[in-house]
Amino acid sequence: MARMTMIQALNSAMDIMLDRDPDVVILGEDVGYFGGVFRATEGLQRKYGEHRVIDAPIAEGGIIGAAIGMGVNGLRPISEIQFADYIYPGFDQIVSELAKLRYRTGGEFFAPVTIRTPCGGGIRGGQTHSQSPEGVFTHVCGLKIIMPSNPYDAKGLLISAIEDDDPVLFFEPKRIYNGPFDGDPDKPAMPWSQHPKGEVPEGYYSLPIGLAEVVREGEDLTVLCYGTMVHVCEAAAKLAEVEAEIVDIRTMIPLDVDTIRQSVEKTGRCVIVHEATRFSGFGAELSATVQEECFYSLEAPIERVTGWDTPYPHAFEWDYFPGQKRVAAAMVKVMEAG
Amino acid sequence: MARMTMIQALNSAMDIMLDRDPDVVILGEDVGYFGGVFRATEGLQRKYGEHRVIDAPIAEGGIIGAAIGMGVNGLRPISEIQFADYIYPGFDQIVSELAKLRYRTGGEFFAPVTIRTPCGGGIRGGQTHSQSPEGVFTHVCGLKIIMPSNPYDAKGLLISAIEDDDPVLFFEPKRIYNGPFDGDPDKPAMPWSQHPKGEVPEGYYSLPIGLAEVVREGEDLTVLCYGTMVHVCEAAAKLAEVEAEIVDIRTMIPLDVDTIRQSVEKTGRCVIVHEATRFSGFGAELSATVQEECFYSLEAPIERVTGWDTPYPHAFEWDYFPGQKRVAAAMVKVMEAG
Amino acid sequence: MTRTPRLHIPHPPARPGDTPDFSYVDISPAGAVPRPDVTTRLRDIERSLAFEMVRVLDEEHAAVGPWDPHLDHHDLQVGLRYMLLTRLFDERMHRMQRQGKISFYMKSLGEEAVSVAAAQALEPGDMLFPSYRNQGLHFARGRNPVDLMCQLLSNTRDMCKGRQMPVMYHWVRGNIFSISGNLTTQYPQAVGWAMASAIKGEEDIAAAWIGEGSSAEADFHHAMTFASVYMAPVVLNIVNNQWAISTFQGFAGGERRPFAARGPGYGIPGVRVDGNDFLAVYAVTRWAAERARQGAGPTLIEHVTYRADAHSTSDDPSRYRPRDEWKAWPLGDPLERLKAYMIREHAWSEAQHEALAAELGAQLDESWEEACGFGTMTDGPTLDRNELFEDVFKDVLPHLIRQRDQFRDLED
Amino acid sequence: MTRTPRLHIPHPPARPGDTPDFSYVDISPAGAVPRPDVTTRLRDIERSLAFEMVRVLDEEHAAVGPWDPHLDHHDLQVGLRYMLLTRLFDERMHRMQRQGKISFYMKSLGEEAVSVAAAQALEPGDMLFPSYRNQGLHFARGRNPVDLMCQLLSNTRDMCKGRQMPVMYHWVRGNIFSISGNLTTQYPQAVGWAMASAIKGEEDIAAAWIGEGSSAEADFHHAMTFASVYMAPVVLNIVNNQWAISTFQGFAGGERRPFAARGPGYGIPGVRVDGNDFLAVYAVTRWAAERARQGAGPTLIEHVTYRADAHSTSDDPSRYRPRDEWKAWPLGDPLERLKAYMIREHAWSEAQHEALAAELGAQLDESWEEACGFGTMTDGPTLDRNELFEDVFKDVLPHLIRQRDQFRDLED
Ligand SMILES: Cc1ncc(C[n+]2csc(CCOP(=O)(O)OP(=O)(O)O)c2C)c(N)n1
Ligand SMILES: Cc1ncc(C[n+]2csc(CCOP(=O)(O)OP(=O)(O)O)c2C)c(N)n1
Ligand SMILES: [Mg+2]
Ligand SMILES: [Mg+2]
Repeated sequence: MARMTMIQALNSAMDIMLDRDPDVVILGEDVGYFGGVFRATEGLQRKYGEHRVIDAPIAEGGIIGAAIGMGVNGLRPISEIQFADYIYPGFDQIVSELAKLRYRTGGEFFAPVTIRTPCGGGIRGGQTHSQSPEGVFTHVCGLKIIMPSNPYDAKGLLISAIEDDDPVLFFEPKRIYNGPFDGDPDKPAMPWSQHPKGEVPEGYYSLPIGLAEVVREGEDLTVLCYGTMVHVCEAAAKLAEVEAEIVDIRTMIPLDVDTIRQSVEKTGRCVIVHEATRFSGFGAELSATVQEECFYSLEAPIERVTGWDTPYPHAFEWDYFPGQKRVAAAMVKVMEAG
Repeated sequence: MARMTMIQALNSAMDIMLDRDPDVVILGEDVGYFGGVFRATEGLQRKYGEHRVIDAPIAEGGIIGAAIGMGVNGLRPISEIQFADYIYPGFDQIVSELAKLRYRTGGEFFAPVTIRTPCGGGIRGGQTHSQSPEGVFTHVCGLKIIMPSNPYDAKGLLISAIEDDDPVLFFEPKRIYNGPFDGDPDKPAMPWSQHPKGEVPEGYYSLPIGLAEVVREGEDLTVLCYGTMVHVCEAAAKLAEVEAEIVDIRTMIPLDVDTIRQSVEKTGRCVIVHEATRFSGFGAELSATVQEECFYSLEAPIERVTGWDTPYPHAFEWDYFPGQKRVAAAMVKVMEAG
Repeated sequence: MTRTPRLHIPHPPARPGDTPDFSYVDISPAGAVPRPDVTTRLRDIERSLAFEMVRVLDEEHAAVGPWDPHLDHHDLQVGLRYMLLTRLFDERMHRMQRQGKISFYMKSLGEEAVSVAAAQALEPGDMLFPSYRNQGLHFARGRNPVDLMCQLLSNTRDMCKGRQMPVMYHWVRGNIFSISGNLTTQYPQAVGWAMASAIKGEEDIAAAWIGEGSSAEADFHHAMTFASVYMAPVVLNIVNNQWAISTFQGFAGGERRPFAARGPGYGIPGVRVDGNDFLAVYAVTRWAAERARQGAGPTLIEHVTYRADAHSTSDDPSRYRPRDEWKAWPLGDPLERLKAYMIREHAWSEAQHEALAAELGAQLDESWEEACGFGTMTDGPTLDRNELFEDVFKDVLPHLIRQRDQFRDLED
Repeated sequence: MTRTPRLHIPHPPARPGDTPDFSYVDISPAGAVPRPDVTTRLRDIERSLAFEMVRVLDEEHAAVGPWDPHLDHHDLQVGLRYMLLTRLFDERMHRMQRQGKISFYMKSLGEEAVSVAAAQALEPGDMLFPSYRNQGLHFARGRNPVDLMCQLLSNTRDMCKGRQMPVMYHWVRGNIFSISGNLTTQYPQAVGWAMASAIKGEEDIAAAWIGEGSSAEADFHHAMTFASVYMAPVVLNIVNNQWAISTFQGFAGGERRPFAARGPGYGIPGVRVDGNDFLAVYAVTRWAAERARQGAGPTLIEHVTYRADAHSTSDDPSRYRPRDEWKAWPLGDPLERLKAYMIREHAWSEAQHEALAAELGAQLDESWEEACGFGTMTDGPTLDRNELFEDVFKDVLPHLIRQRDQFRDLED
């Protein structure tokens, strides 16, 4: 086992897949010679050549559109969108084409494209380098959607995504590329090497898409979260002094309803946390699902803790970010209710 | 009072606003000489000139982008997107620009653009002429979002949208352009002239954005719905023989939480209905909101009745459409629960 | 209001009631445009190819000039057969729509050469990315009309399993890609397909078609940029049939420049061709395909033609253009022109033509009969409704299994 | 693997360690390109304007040829002042970022002429739609550096109210539009603004700037198409500074054609200009603005220049290009070139230059002092956090009022 940051784990996943499968290619802005602005593809072009790790024009719609064509022609493209905030120029190709190709052709054409994109804030990126648009895509039929919270999951799930014959959107919470940020920007950064999930096998392994993970068991209440928020919620539970059962959703589509149901049936209380804005965010679907599945077990209203319903504001980053304090307050509120 | 179809009511709203305000312009594919593929802008170019009602290139991104620039330069553009399914090439301009311009400029720049677009199925349009993508946009901060269910509301709300200094997305359920379709495709079509909401003042009036309407009072359960589904729910309530209180949401942003809360607190039961797909649809936000607001009043799990989580299938239209039978079944289920 | 607007608004030359006027269409004499070697530098050829019009058939129906592909009788007869088949198929399916037997239809009347000649000029392994007005591609690749009819009927043999509107065909075995309702999306996909072919070191190239109106969409630019940057082996076609529903080609930028002229700006040769001249379309496509296969990169082809009928069965063109515009179209009818040439060349006769028409008519009658046997909108076998939940993903995911169960329960 | 890929992949002429090589840049002699009348037909001028390079300053720093704008001493001094101010401002703010006083910065070193000369050539009522590397537009329109510094500090005088990253300025009174993080989105907006001006019959025109890398985005095509169709009074600028973060201009299509050549394909004149030649940029902008104002429509201008420093303070260009590339850049330093010309013309002296540098340096020191008085990242007054909820809509809507209340409760 090696110790890897999330970037290293992602790099390792792509390295292994480029090596195992000659049909895997990478396409994106600055991904080739430079190795990506977050260094996720560092060294890969040198190793696999310019025809496998390809610098692209600055045109997200073209990057996705071309990847679809490549996928139809037997390749297995990984498209990198430099920031999730810049995925929108590729929205039509993702939603109207990539997601629907298999369905509209009666299963006869498909494009096994993986789209990787860094998301989330906390890096002083302002409104166009901080967004978490996963919620929007969860309303689109035909996409699998993943957001890992640690290096081990990132590598195993990215390998699964690349191998999957369905299109996969792979969101990478960039705030935790280098360490498990717990929501306190004033605390010294913790590196992944000190976190158990920073232990990552060097070779090939894959994790099934569609399983949530209970990262902390508890009796008091269930916390549904993913990405960076998993670490924030762990810290918040300590702050709030509650025995929280923390469920890392990991894959939004398909959603692991069984794990969610079992947990909420056990605890009877639920807090949902994400960094994305609240209104119609993925938390709404989680809340609706919990309500439908566990109505008779629920002892208190479900609380959502999320980014506020505003664009991500540069200077107010930590007022905006649903940090420990806000999560802890919601936990306490849910415990006191009912 | 005149009797108008929804198309006539929309046409009347634009006619009046073009007349009252020289800054109002219309921009869209086939909207000018031809009067629009659904005839919503019929006669307006003849009346107000080619510089006010402007045929556009087939480029939704350009239509929105240009409208933003026009709005910044003091005009009040109405952009027509020919089908809501084709709004995605304009997604980046809507989400990254139109919605965020005011915020990112500290309130100093804004573009009062109204985007009209026909949505929804039931017209044998297949997957690219039937979508209801409103849910996706409700997760975007900075847009007001409207979907009327009848000619009277359509006119009053469209006038308000045009007058509003915020960007407004105005979804028009095309299945009810000509009559209040109740979900039964085998029944002879009912024209708007036979419906009370087909009575529409010929002159100027506006309706406030942000108010739901209780279109039918009832004690048994609350139904939250909008657009075409309002009429389907009315019919379904009869079928199910329940005293449903039917709330026409009308505007998704801002959402009239008070009306929703009051109704659910009264009835204790809730069914949510929309034509869009279920997963992460706007119904999820409605469900989460009801759960948060009315937890202690709820006597049964909230039910969602929606399009299935698949693209809109041409031949299976009526298997896909959440028709009377499905809505009625949900009503019965909710009544029997708890 | 005292405003004096000075925004330029494009105007078509004629509106309903006006006399048709096609004086805006620049037409070169047949044989006038030189045919450069496929390796010629773009700089030296761009002006002539993009601004003139490659034409082979002259007014006397003779084939003249350097672009004459010198097709043998067999190839000509195949071309004529599939153009006629396309036209007769369109005619019948349009009638079926009018009779309520199918819900929607789109004809390619007057544009048959664009598809049929191109398909003949390309190799079977080349991947085609059509628009909704390229049914000729299917026929030219030998598709059984029954297959297309079954799609139009959304019946049990519909290759789309009832999920797409009529005309949104595809053909895996025939290497013809799926048609999307969203315009122009196939353009960058074709480029990506071609890039993959080049990455794999394969010989197959891609070709894609859009209407001139669709060239305004973003994906046109994506495709052109990617094709140019990577020198992708792809043939990008713009079918300029003068109209995009109700707006004429000026609303896509055609008032100023031929659409072919977009190519050189990206370093891509643009070729303007008489789209109603079967031989010219064949020759130009062949030239472009050769370039692509030799690694010389992409070509943009503008086919100048005319949409002779309504946009679709939902459209009424008499609202926005003169009823008799097609009659005034200076490039004539592609089918008649090829036929006249063949007769002149003794490759064809009126009698043969009549026989062919009768044969194809009978074939289409039988095909329709056969197609209806797999189900119609009202009778016969129907698709399994449970199919509704398949193919969203490779496997039916848990939430869709639940929804399918719910659906079944409700059906009971 | 036995594949022999044949996909073309663009290569920059030099990588770290290599000797810089700009032989790919076609440079015309100063004065060589004719200056057509603004009403000349595109056909007659497109080749020279888009492929040659408009240059006024020759190797001896003399102004030559038909594009010489014959600026008087005052105008030249103003130009030099604002170019120098831009450069000094960049230098200092870059230093501030390195010292942790601001969080991020983007310099325009080597590209100052592109913005300053253009702003001088346009009228104050013309609306400017900049990219993040056009700070010179603000200075040339007389903006107080304090305003920009306050934005960089996100302090209580930040015109963005702390909501945007550093450099994403705007200026309502100065008619300079807001910068978006999303590339190229301002391009169709500028066209729409210009269309509105034409609709209202007003004289003001719009101008927009993007990088050459950004020209690959869809919005480039939207802007070009709309500008062409409606002959919008707009000047569209592509700043070809050879690099887009780590990828050179070949990845946007520049290997084949000058970016200016994109224009003619749309029926829009494209002019390629020496972007480091203040006089040439001025003259070409003026020419384009005149065309627009006379109703002759849009112009595309490619400014050939070089991004002399890193993409931003987050970038390290030594990873992907030779460290000394700028030194080898054949078009030199725009500031030095203008200065040399002015000295030759007796419009300037070294002494004056030193004095100006000292004056501007002192002004910037004072400005920084003043700006910090409105708050820094660590000290002084801070923005009201409740502002977080304002301006999403014109009014704070009910759900945002609730969230604001929740926020306040938590703060307590
Ligand atoms: C993205 C998108 N926008 C709008 C439409 C509606 N639409 C369908 S066909 C059409 C006209 C296309 O014209 P053109 O490209 O010239 O092709 P033609 O019909 O003439 O063959 C329009 C606007 C669409 N299908 N997709
Ligand atoms: C839509 C979008 N995609 C990607 C980015 C990330 N990005 C920011 S600047 C940049 C390079 C732009 O290069 P160019 O247009 O040449 O401008 P320059 O920086 O050279 O001035 C990229 C890729 C972005 N901001 N927006
Ligand atoms: Mg057309
Ligand atoms: Mg650049």
